[in-house]
Amino acid sequence: MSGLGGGLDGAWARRWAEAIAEGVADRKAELTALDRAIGDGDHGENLDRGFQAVLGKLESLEEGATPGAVLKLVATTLISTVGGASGPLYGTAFLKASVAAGERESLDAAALVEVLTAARDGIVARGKAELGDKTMVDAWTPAVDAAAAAGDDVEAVLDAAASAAEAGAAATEPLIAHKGRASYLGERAQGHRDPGSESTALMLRAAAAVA
Amino acid sequence: MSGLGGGLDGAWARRWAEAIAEGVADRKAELTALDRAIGDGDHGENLDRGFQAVLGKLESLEEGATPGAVLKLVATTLISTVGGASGPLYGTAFLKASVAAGERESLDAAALVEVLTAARDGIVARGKAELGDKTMVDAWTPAVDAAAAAGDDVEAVLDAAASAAEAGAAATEPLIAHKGRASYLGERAQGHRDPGSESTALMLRAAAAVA
Amino acid sequence: MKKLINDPAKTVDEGVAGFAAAHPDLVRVVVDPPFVVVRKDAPVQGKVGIVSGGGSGHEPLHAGYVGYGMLDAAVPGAMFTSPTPDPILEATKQVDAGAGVLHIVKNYTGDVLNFETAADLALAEGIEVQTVITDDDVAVKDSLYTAGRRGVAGTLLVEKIAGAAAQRGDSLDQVAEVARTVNSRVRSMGMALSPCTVPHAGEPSFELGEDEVEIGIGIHGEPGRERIALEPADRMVDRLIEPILEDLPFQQGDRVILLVNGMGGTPLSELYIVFRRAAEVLQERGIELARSLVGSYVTSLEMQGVSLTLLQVDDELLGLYDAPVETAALRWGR
Amino acid sequence: MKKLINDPAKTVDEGVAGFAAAHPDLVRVVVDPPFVVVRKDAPVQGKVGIVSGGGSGHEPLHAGYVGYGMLDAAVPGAMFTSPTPDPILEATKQVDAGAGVLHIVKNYTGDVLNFETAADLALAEGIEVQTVITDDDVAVKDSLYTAGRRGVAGTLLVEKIAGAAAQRGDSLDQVAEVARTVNSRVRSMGMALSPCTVPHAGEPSFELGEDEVEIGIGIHGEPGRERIALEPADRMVDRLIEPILEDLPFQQGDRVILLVNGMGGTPLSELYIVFRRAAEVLQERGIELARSLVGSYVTSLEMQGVSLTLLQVDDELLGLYDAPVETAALRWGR
Ligand SMILES: Nc1ncnc2c1ncn2[C@@H]1O[C@H](COP(=O)(O)OP(=O)(O)O)[C@@H](O)[C@H]1O
Ligand SMILES: Nc1ncnc2c1ncn2[C@@H]1O[C@H](COP(=O)(O)OP(=O)(O)O)[C@@H](O)[C@H]1O
Ligand SMILES: [Mg+2]
Ligand SMILES: [Mg+2]
Ligand SMILES: [Mg+2]
Ligand SMILES: [Mg+2]
Repeated sequence: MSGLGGGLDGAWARRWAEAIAEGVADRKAELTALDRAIGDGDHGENLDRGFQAVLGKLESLEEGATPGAVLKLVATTLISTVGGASGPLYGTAFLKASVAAGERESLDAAALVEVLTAARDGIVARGKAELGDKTMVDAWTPAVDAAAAAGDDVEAVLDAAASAAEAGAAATEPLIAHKGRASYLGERAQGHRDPGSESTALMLRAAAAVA
Repeated sequence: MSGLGGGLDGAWARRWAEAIAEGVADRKAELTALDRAIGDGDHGENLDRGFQAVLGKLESLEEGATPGAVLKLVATTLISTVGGASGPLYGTAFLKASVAAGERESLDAAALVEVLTAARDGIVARGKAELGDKTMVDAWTPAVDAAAAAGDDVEAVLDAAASAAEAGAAATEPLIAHKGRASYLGERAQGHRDPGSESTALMLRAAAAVA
Repeated sequence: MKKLINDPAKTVDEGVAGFAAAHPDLVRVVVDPPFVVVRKDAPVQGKVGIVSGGGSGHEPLHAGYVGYGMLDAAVPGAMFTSPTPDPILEATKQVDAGAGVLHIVKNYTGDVLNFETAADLALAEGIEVQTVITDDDVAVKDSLYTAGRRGVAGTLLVEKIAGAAAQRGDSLDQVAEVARTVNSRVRSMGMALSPCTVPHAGEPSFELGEDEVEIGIGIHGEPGRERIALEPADRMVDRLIEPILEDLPFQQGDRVILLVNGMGGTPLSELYIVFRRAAEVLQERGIELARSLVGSYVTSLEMQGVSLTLLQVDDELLGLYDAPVETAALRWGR
Repeated sequence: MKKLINDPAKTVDEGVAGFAAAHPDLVRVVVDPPFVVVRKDAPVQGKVGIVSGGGSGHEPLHAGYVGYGMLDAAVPGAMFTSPTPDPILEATKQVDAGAGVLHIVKNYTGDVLNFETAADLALAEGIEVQTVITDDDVAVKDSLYTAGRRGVAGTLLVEKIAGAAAQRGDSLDQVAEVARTVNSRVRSMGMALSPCTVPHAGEPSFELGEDEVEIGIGIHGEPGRERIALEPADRMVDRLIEPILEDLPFQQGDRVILLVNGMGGTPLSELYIVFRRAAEVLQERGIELARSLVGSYVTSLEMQGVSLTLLQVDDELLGLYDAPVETAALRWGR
């Protein structure tokens, strides 16, 4: 639970980042294995490098930082430590999310949906992937849609987003990829889950878990 | 049998070269495997290249060529086709043997011993290996000694030489090498038979078989 | 995984440190932000700066091409991972002498995005930047709706020729134009006999049977488009060169530079066997072999395999190709 | 065995043909007797000719070093097998311009004997020949009663420096003297992570467990002196460099050329990791790194591994090392 009135405050955002770091560290090998199958075998390593750096930065962030400030710190850290495709994409996602969160001390359900939508839009703007291209967008877009339909409770919103992202990630398996490295494989990408969609599901499940 | 009086004529020398060629072709892989263990894995290939060339050259040699002429042709062909250590060594052996055979139409036991001794001496002069250095000399020297002690029958001489060479080759197994590539291995050469001693045994057995 | 490394997490750091120690006459190395390999005498007054970069694991690309007549800086990322914008920006600043900076970027989503951010940041600091994306790999079908073709070994020729244009004093627009021209006339395709193993992953990027090869691989240990049975080298060459020749298309009377590139673990002797057949095919087609380059220039760690690259040249491009170059991995005329 | 070849029996022929096709500006090739790779403009009037050769499988050695400032001819034998006297004699005749010919021969029984015969035959034809035997491998204990040390990667430095001496117009005696001096001051040692497979043999030259390496290997796929567990690269470097440093011995204040040589299948990135530690050890010992060379220069087919070579230099040798060279595999100053 995240304070009075059910809003998500800066402490939640911090817990979210920490939970992602923990989840990525735990599942690093699994994410990398997914990427080895249809990419270049570094996705877990890339995100782990980024989120370990985030953990370090969080220590020097002031106590009462807003959700927007936490998200911004995550964004800039990912941009300057992850590299690859996922670095700028997740970096942009958190950056746009932080802008959407603005100066707010806490996020209610409507603000949360705005934040998630901004993140997804940022990814699409930079990566130009559409739904069905077998990328992280296939997790983000259903998540945003489910979040928007989940009502006024932030926990319900996050839970809906996480579940939809998980389903979206699973649904990438039969697809042929049109963006990212998996697109070079043509039909050989079929039968494999997109690693970025899986890490997106991990991130959104972490958000719900610490709410 | 090789003509009247038990002497070995040019036809025998020709059969000998052909029999070596056949034996080497049959046992190429085995000779190469011995060389792979303690050398560079080409001994069978080297000799096969040389003796296949010898077969070609023999065709253009005149019918009644002397043993010396046949041996000289084998020598020059080996020198210009085998390469490696065994090329010049066997080449010199056959060259010195042909000089020892001289113009003789056929070789009696005494001449045969002279020929074999000249071959061995040629190898030692060029390669500077002593008995026990784990080289082809370890087959040649016992062979020459046994030949000298075998009496007046050329077949007996050749059989004694072949048997002694075979025993000599087997006796290289426990040795540390002091010449050739196996010398780089120190104690690790122990337990392996020297490939050149084995090919020498093959050659001398072939000589006996066609006598 | 059997490698001459100390710690999988430190392979890039130590490799860059070794490179710096081996070539102090050619380069200096910035370690914060990690890493930028800069031409020793950069910025060169009046000259357009050229920066390239991308994931590590393709050595000697790109650091091996920093020096007179080629790159002014290289930005090696983590293993097979595009560098972040920070070192790209730093490289851009270090090589800018007021004439602007060209970014040569292989077409991978990560490289494109990170260089894009760096270019934006450089522009904000008042540095003029142009970007040329290389995408010479004919194994990948190009389309507006996909990530497009990959940049592979042809990138080397783009860097060499653009580098010569910059060295002779061309303007940023001109250097970018030359680079784009080269990219538009260069085509490549590769195959692998064996996968490679990213040190931190510890497992090969794909599995191949004793008689199998991958056709149409990229340079990141990705599987290719197709897995087939191993065939004689000449047949393999035909499988690689046909799609290249058809794509531009190269025509009778064309003059070309032929690059036979080893993927890292291929012995030079095999590259020459491949070269023999490739040159033969060109002759059969009436295409003139103007220059040859045979070696492991754009690699995927210890992968065994080869790629073929053909660049159609005219006198102008050939002159720039022949111009002096002095780098760790490519050197002539100086 | 997975190789980019057509027919195991034709690998040398086709490799030489490919080399000839790739470098018509540098060499011409004699195919009868097979094979001699001759510097295009040989014999060079007034210049001592330099011929080297040996078994194939060590590419770019020796053909890759034929050209201005280095070898006048290379004689590649069958795979890992010394050439016969015929092509060595032919090479000697082709490069003799009246100033005599130097044979640079790696110390293997086969090479020594075949070059010896060729030198005798050349002498009989009135060509003055001197022979320098290289034997830089410290892994092998030297003795009058053995075959002695092997010639390995240090041979490259003998060829480069003797080649420069010949190019500047030194007499045969002088060139031979320089070559002997270099050989007396150069030491090498190598190790393998994997064996290599001679094409016609079809099987690896030795077997290694997943965690094993061979220390003290030669360049013909022979097993080494010792098999040990794989250790971090720095520790491996220490195992190779200590015996080298002790052997001459190299001393504080010495200036050296350090060659980190890949065995054929080793990625360049690993060679730089090795270089890093080797340079560090030199610094710890107060030995000055005068020049560096990092790459696969003297190989054993596709073997993965590395050798270290140190040459103690003075101004004279350094000047000759720096002198222009224009060959397929080593090029600077032209
Ligand atoms: N154009 C794109 N739009 C959205 N997501 C993308 C795009 N390209 C790649 N991705 C995502 O990035 C993931 C790969 O990230 P990562 O492995 O870290 O980077 P790289 O591909 O550079 O090695 C893919 O699984 C995919 O979800
Ligand atoms: N100095 C020597 N004296 C006598 N025989 C030698 C000498 N050196 C090598 N040999 C013989 O040569 C054989 C190896 O021949 P081969 O494999 O054809 O040549 P290489 O060693 O050049 O590859 C060894 O097994 C050994 O019997
Ligand atoms: Mg990846
Ligand atoms: Mg041998
Ligand atoms: Mg990557
Ligand atoms: Mg041999």
